[in-house]
Amino acid sequence: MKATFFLFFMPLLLVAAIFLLLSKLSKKIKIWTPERIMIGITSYLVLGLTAFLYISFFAESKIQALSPSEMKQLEKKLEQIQKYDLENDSSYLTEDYKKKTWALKYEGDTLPVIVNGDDSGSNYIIRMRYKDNIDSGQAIVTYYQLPVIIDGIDLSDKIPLPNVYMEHNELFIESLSEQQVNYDRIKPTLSILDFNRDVEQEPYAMDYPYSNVLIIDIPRSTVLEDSQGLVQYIR
Amino acid sequence: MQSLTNISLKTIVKKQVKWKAKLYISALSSLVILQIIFGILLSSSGSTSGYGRGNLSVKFSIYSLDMFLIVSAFWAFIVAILFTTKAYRIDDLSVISSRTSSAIANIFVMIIYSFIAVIIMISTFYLKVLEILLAEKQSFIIENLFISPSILLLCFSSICLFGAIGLLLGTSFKGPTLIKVPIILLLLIFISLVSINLNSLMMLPNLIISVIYLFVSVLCFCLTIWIADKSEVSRK
Amino acid sequence: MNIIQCEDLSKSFGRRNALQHVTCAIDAEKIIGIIGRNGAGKSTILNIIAGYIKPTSGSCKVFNENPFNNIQTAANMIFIDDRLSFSDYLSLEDILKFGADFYPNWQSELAYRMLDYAGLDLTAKHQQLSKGQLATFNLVYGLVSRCALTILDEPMNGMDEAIRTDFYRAILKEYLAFPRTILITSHHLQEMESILEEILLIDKGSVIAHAPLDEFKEQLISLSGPSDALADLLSETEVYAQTIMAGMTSAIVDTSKLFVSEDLLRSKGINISHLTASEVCKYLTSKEGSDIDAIFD
Amino acid sequence: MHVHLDSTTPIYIQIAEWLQHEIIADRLQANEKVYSQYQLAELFNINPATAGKGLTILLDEQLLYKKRGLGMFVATDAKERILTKRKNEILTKMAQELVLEAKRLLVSDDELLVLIRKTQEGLK
Repeated sequence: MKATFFLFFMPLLLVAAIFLLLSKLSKKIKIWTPERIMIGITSYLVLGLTAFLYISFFAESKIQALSPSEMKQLEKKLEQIQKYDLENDSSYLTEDYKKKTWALKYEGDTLPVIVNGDDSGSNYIIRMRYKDNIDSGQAIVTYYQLPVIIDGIDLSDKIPLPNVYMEHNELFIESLSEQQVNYDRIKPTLSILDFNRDVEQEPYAMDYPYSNVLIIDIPRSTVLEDSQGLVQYIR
Repeated sequence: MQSLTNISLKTIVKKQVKWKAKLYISALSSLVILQIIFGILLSSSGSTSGYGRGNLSVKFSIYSLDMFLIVSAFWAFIVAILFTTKAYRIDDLSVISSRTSSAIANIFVMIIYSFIAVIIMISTFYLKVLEILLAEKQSFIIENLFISPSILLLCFSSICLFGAIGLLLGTSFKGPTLIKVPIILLLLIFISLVSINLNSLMMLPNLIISVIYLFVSVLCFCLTIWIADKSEVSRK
Repeated sequence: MNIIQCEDLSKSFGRRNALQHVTCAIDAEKIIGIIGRNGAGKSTILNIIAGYIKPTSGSCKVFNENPFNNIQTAANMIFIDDRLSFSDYLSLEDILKFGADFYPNWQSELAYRMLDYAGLDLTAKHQQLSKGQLATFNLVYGLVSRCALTILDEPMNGMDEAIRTDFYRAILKEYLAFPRTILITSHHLQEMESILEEILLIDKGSVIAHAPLDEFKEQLISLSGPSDALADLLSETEVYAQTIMAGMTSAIVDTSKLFVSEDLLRSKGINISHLTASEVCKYLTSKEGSDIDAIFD
Repeated sequence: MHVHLDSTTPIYIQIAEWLQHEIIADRLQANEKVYSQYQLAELFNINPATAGKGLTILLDEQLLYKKRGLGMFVATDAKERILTKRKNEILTKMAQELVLEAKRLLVSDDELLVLIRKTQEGLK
């Protein structure tokens, strides 16, 4: 749609605008001598240069886009993580990724887990792990945020945390309502070209499933009741 | 008998370029205004792309050079056609000139103006960036502040190409019918060929695209001179 | 030396023949009046000489070269008519600088003096001038460029009487100061007659006459006298026009075909009078038997 | 003096006549340099070629003579020759016209002679 718009509608609009403008300009000729126009254009260019200098000196953007080589590295790392996960090895979840911990209390030996979410909680990877040094009747839920890179931007901080709580002796995991994040990207290239080339080249956006991981640590005595089948065991 | 003045084509073209570059300047001021209207005021962003990821939806507003280039290219096309219209052509007759010298001078002016148009384009781009920066302090990402030379060359060659097509079209309209028809057909074939192969064209590296554009521009320029050489003056 | 040489020159626009088999040669450094009715082909031949249009057939040589789209012709030729135009951005003063930059023989000082004399405001824009002012400015532009071939197409159009006389004198003085070939067309042959050396009369796309002014004028002669005395005489020569009124006939006849001495005519009571150049033009170009009186008969 | 453009007399003849007039009136002395064709052109606002033609007439009649590179000069006997010529040509021509006109007006020969006498006396 966008391409059609650009190719057909914009030219017409442009042509009309340019003609209108040129005819208007030729009538106002008395004020606008070539010298004055030249001064006008030069000052406009100087203005642009000033803007450029201002941006390059004073505007350190807080958000940095990752370079392709950095992305490659990250990708490798995430692939490894996937491997660990498949082998049910939790050792990849280091302190670096830890975002939040919930300590929850429950009664009895069973802990039903209910995941609420708009699309049945598929936002999260939920893993269960037995731990020896936990008192019975206590569960520790830890949220790990692995890197989320979209279009070279690390969005790990922007992903909303789930809501984890106990009610009626059941563990509820709820994802928060959808969150919208807007970014203005300054990209001094031609996006028509980039867009077309991206179709065949490897995707720039890294959409990786293993990024939001919830670990439920429970004592060995407890049985985790998972009626939705979303929770997997992990060492 | 007094001796006749001997003036080379080169001298005349130089003088014509000098005066035309100055006298056609309103074309450039129109570009500035167009860039401000279309680039800064009208467009919120060049393009947007959205990603949904679970309960996070990300919207990227991408500010690229596209809009600025499209405006410049169309501007070049129309300005080039205007250069070949009656008002400008008749002005040429008031001084030493031939249609050939006028056509060559127009081509040079078009090339100079294309170059300035690129600078105006960049200038507008940075002004736009500044505007975003002042408006949205938090959420903007500068991927790269410097425009790569290959992109600059591509912009220049695109503007040049549109200008060249405009000049060729405008000149062939005034040329002999015998030439007019095939040239317009040729242009149509060229445009349709390009639009069919647009995708594969865009896959080429910037530099190659630029070279192709410049090559076609030069071809158009040569045809323009050739037609101008054969054209009569029509003052109707 | 001929600076313009046309041989069998024809030009047609579509089906209309603007020029038909014109052969003529124009000498250097003469002031030549190109006379013809509207649509006779004056502009066409001037446009060919200026190199603006291409003849359909035949050849035209200006300065021994084909003028069409020729930069050498352009460098030595200036074509002044009421369609001369300049960029909207140029004031008259700028235009003078503009011209000076191109024409090597440009007379800047003279241009300023002439414009001052004509009372033109140098800061004015060309397209803001009135018709007469425009013509004045264009003529000045054409004169001070001092091109070897100066073509003035209706240069005095719209000028008022007083300034017209001044500028004919200006043309003559500029010509004396810097002899060049000047081709002038005008509807007012009468007032420019004295400065012309030759006349080139064009009618219906052909050159009818090309002669020094005096010879041209002597081509035709007006005879008037008693009808019976003239009748015999007229039957022997070519008569261009004739009016009979109350037994008196006056007729315009071709001088070259009149083989009777003036004395003899006078003794028969026939009066001989010379014609003005514009009268000669009128009779040479009028159609057979065409007469405004005929319409009212 | 002005050249009368509307007059039916050709301009170059008017120029020649004017020069003769100047010689008769002693404004141009014998052996004096005459105006060049360019001076005449400027003086009378006429084409120099036309002026040249006027000079050529006088040259042909040997009223003027040419000095190479210096211009034209009045012949020594120019004035007398002009006067004689005028008597011969112009007066004859005028007399011719006078007689013709008299004929048209049905004036008898005697009446005409009386008229001439009278005019002569009146001018004295």
